[in-house]
Amino acid sequence: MYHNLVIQNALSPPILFFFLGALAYALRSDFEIPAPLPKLFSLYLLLAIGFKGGIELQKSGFGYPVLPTVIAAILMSLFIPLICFVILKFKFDVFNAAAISAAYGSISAVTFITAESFLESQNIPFDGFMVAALALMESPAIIIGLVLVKFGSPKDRPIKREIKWGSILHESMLNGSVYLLLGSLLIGFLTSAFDPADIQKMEPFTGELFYGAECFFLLDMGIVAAQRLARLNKTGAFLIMFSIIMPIINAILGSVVARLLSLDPGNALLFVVLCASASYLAVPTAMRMTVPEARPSYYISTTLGLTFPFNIIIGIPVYMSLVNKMIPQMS
Amino acid sequence: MYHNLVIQNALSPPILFFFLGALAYALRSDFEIPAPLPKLFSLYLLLAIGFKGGIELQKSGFGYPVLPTVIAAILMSLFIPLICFVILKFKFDVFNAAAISAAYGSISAVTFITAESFLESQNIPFDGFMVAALALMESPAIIIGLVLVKFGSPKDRPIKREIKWGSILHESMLNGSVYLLLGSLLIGFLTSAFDPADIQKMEPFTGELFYGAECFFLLDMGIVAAQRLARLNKTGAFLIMFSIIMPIINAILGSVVARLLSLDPGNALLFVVLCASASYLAVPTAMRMTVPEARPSYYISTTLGLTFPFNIIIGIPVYMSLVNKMIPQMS
Amino acid sequence: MYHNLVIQNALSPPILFFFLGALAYALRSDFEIPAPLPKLFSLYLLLAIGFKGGIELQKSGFGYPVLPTVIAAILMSLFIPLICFVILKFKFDVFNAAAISAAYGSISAVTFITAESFLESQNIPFDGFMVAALALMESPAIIIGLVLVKFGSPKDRPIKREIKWGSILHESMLNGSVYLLLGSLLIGFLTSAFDPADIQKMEPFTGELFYGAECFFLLDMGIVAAQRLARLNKTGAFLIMFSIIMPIINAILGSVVARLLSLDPGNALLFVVLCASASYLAVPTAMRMTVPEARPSYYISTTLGLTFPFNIIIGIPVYMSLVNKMIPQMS
Amino acid sequence: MKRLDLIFSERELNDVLSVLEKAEVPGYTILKHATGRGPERIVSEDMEFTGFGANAHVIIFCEQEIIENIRENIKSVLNYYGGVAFVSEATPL
Amino acid sequence: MKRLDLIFSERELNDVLSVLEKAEVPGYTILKHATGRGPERIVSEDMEFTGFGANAHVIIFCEQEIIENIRENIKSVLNYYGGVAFVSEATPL
Amino acid sequence: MKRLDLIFSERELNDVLSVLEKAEVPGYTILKHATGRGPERIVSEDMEFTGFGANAHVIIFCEQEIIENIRENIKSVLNYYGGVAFVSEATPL
Ligand SMILES: Nc1ncnc2c1ncn2[C@@H]1O[C@H](COP(=O)(O)O)[C@@H](O)[C@H]1O
Ligand SMILES: Nc1ncnc2c1ncn2[C@@H]1O[C@H](COP(=O)(O)O)[C@@H](O)[C@H]1O
Ligand SMILES: Nc1ncnc2c1ncn2[C@@H]1O[C@H](COP(=O)(O)O)[C@@H](O)[C@H]1O
Ligand code: NA
Ligand code: NA
Ligand code: NA
Repeated sequence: MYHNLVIQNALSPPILFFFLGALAYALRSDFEIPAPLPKLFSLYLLLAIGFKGGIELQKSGFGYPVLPTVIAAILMSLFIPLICFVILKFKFDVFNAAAISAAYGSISAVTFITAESFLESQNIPFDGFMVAALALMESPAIIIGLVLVKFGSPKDRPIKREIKWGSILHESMLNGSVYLLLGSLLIGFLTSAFDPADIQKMEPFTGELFYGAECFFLLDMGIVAAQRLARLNKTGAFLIMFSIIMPIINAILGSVVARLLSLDPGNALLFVVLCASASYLAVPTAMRMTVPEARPSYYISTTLGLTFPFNIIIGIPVYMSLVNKMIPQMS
Repeated sequence: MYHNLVIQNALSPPILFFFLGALAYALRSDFEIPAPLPKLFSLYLLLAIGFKGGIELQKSGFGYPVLPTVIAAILMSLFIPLICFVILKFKFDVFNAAAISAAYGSISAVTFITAESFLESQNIPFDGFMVAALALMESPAIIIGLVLVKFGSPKDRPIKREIKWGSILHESMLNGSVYLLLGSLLIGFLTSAFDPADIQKMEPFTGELFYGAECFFLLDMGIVAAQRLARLNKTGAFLIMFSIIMPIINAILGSVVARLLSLDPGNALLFVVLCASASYLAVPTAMRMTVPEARPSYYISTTLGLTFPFNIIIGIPVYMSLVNKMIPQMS
Repeated sequence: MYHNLVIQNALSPPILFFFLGALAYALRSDFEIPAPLPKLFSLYLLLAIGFKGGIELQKSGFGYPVLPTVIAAILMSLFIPLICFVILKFKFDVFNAAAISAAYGSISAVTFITAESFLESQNIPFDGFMVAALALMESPAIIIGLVLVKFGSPKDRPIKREIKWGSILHESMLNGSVYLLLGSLLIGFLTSAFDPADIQKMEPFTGELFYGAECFFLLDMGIVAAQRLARLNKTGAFLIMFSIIMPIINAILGSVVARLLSLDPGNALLFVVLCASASYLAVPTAMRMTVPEARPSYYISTTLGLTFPFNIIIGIPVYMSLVNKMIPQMS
Repeated sequence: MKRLDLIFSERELNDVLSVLEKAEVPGYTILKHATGRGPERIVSEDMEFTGFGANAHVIIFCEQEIIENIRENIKSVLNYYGGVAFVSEATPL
Repeated sequence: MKRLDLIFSERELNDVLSVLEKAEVPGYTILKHATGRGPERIVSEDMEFTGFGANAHVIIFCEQEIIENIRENIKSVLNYYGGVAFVSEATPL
Repeated sequence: MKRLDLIFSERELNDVLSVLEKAEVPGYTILKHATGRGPERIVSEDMEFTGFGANAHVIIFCEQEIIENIRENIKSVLNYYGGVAFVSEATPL
């Protein structure tokens, strides 16, 4: 079963394009997607999932299971960094440990999208409101990361590096990708509420094109991940193991919570994937600003070079099996 | 009624995305759409409206109301700068007054597109040939602007800045955005006449994708307009008032002409919007070349920072009410 | 008949947009499509034709006429450079002759795409597996070009410019555009074999959007080709004649082979177009690396400035007439 | 006159520009999308889509005097976040 | 040898290049998409999609002699439309 | 300190960077998408989508000593494929 799902996932277009990109790097092909084209696809994907999520959220309302799930997701994005921090402190200083922890508390939108595509391929239903959970897990993780820095190192820091809460809140809520995701979610919500006739005019852009754009973006992510993976050896064995094992631990935690929330298998998988995935967009940017002592190569190379490919290639199908075991289906 | 339309318009996706962009700037989010991605959408929108307009123009032919409307539009783009010039000369020198006047005589393609989307939302029919009017209003406005400079300041200018009519015609007809719009219009026309079977193969690109691309572009326009608005205070109260009141005056003039032409409400709104909107593409580029004495911040910041947002947010629905009053509908 | 097809072709949107671009340059309009937007469309087109070709290839299998056609195509890409080389050696040194020859042995993906659009317009069926021939004609042409250099100039070259076969194979197989085309072909093939349900999710991106994206790209190609054409006069009359006459010779050769293979008219046209077209992507890049003695302006300006426009505007319809004469249709 | 070359992360661009504006430099030019390597960090192109930001290369032609005025503030930004600053001679054409 | 740095609006690029070609400079390099501020104008990124044009930064390595030849023509273009030009020393590697 | 400006085709970027890394330069900055003209070739923007590659402008601030170390290797790359290299003076701010 395991096996089967992993192979099915590996043979789907998004993952195949990811491999194609990674292989281009491995074989030293001169194939590349020049900047800012990856940014175009990245912006597009955030806008589209936000918009579609907002429409679904408006339809589903805020009752059960929406609100409990979203709250649980936020709590997970606060709790996971604490576990990570405890583990990472064995090897790293406060700054690096906090920055990496924050990344793992947060989420990866592309991993989420890939999980949705996986569910669609498997004909397993899921709900659009999960995007709200996605959108709301970045900011808390950033904040908890900075709290860890603040209380972990009260005396080490020079005064001018005092944490300014204003700028932290700013950075955590108004980071470009968080902002676009939340904003598009809100626009989807408002459109669905007040101007539903226009939704179908957006559909060819935000809906039909989505899968192809996802594949194109994963092609680029393949190149980037392979580049990062190649630099990972400098970060040491501890961090390499961390970036594989931690997602699995977080996935198990997530599946327990999903079970407690009595989520359907589809939503449960998405919840698990949110827990297991790590941020390479909002969190690194915020950490770079507020914890310049931490080495970006640690928190970017692990999340992008190892955790991300692990999750989309092996993680998603394995987590699906986990969910299937944890959550007995009716059928 | 007023009120109602304004709110309906404000809650449509294009305007919501515009707000999202503007708010990003206001809140100092680091959200941005890097160059040349806005150019991609700008090129796409011009190509698509041109192509679709050409098809419609071929279908409608050049009889009534097409030709009278297009001629009236061209006359308006010559007449409006004259009024503007008279007003602006109270405060500005010939160069600045002429440059700003030319901008207001010309049009804003994105305002036009937004008006079309508004009409679609309101289920009010309109004709594709209006795009021809749009395409033909840029060049005359540029020329009249330069005529004003020539006759307004015969002695002030050093000899080497003598206006060369060849380069003015060149600049006014072959400016990148005018060229693409007119060229696509012609291609649409020819395709519709000689190769109609291929039109539907273009449809997913020029048609279905259009609304989403418009939203994406307005997101960027929101950022740009907000940046420009922020710099507007340096241009003084006179210009700020001008950039709100002048569109309204032009809209009223436009609605009178639309009534004289007995246009349907949909076409009448588009005609009014063409009169009320001001150029930030072709005209500024031409003015920069031929009237370097004028300050770009005057003619760009007003059109982009104030007139444009005013028109798409408040103008369009208000002009619709105006049209509804001026042009009694049958039904 | 000739006449008629040429005009029909010239009035189709792709060719009209090509003219629009070329005219922009000729009229010195400031219209331009800034980098890297052309790259976006170039990558997209390669990905899409590869993916669709892979699906068709999986459906058709490798029996007749697939395998013989592909093998014949590869042989043509080895044979054509030899003829070219013999002709070019009258006027050029080994380096330039070999580099230009390699370009003419290889193919132009956009010419191929335009031929497919032409066939669709004419309602003439063709097979997707021809993309495999396309994808497999670049590498052999590169290799034969380098073989010609090696055996044509054993003593002229300084030792450090010794040809390294490893890097030649690398360059010929892993060149960015060859890699993307082959990779997408393989992904299309695998998807069709193992995950057919996901094909239709790709369709809006790789299928529906294709024609519009092709037009947009040809708009840019028009500008580029006109720029190159303008520089062509420096390369001399011999090369100018070569870049028109050689495609015709290659087309005739191709049509003979197509007849021997008993290809249907549609496939025969595509085969002929592959023979007649010349590379401006993979081959120039490879030649620049491995034969720096050759002047890029020779092999790029001819293929891009003359052979390419000749083929898409006049060549395709003329070759169609040729094919119709060579291959008597049943009907 | 002097030429000042500043190279640092795009994310600090606003900070640096406000230092320049305060010192009333006559003008400046910004080249974005620069990549590179410093003593500790590699800045690659993919940092653009992740929002992390590539480098900006800012060129200022100005008098020695102005250089003195901005020295401390520029140095404090660059020391905190990384980046380099070099001065050389330049003569107006 | 000398290094000449020219910064001006992209829209004047063709004019400037033809001045350079006429003076037979040995070569030049163009960096487009530069933004910046001069004594009077701000050039921002949005000027690219409006067709207004950002700045170009042109670098020429050449002999003093050639600098003399192009001085007047370059200055006349830059004075009319704006832009800056600076010369400094450079030695071939 | 010295400033070294290298301008050459993007396709040789990896070769050049490995020369720099071997000589242990303290850092470098890369500006891609440069176009231009040399004694023989024109490099235009369309070379980017054809995969041919535009130019890269690489700036290195370093000590004279390092310049000596990389001179031969850089020259051999530039002589083979084309490109220019110039050294000038620079002082840290
Ligand atoms: N020696 C150098 N020469 C040229 N550029 C440098 C040098 N050192 C650093 N840089 C640039 O400055 C950026 C930031 O440097 P840093 O934060 O000090 O690692 C790097 O990414 C390079 O682009
Ligand atoms: N002092 C300066 N240092 C560096 N760049 C400058 C300076 N002054 C002007 N520039 C550049 O030249 C462009 C045109 O200047 P101007 O037209 O004089 O305002 C500006 O947008 C800047 O990019
Ligand atoms: N004299 C020069 N000044 C500035 N840039 C140059 C010069 N010569 C060559 N270049 C640049 O170096 C690139 C490669 O030069 P080359 O291969 O020698 O033709 C050109 O495309 C220009 O961008
Ligand atoms: Na997580
Ligand atoms: Na107007
Ligand atoms: Na060929």
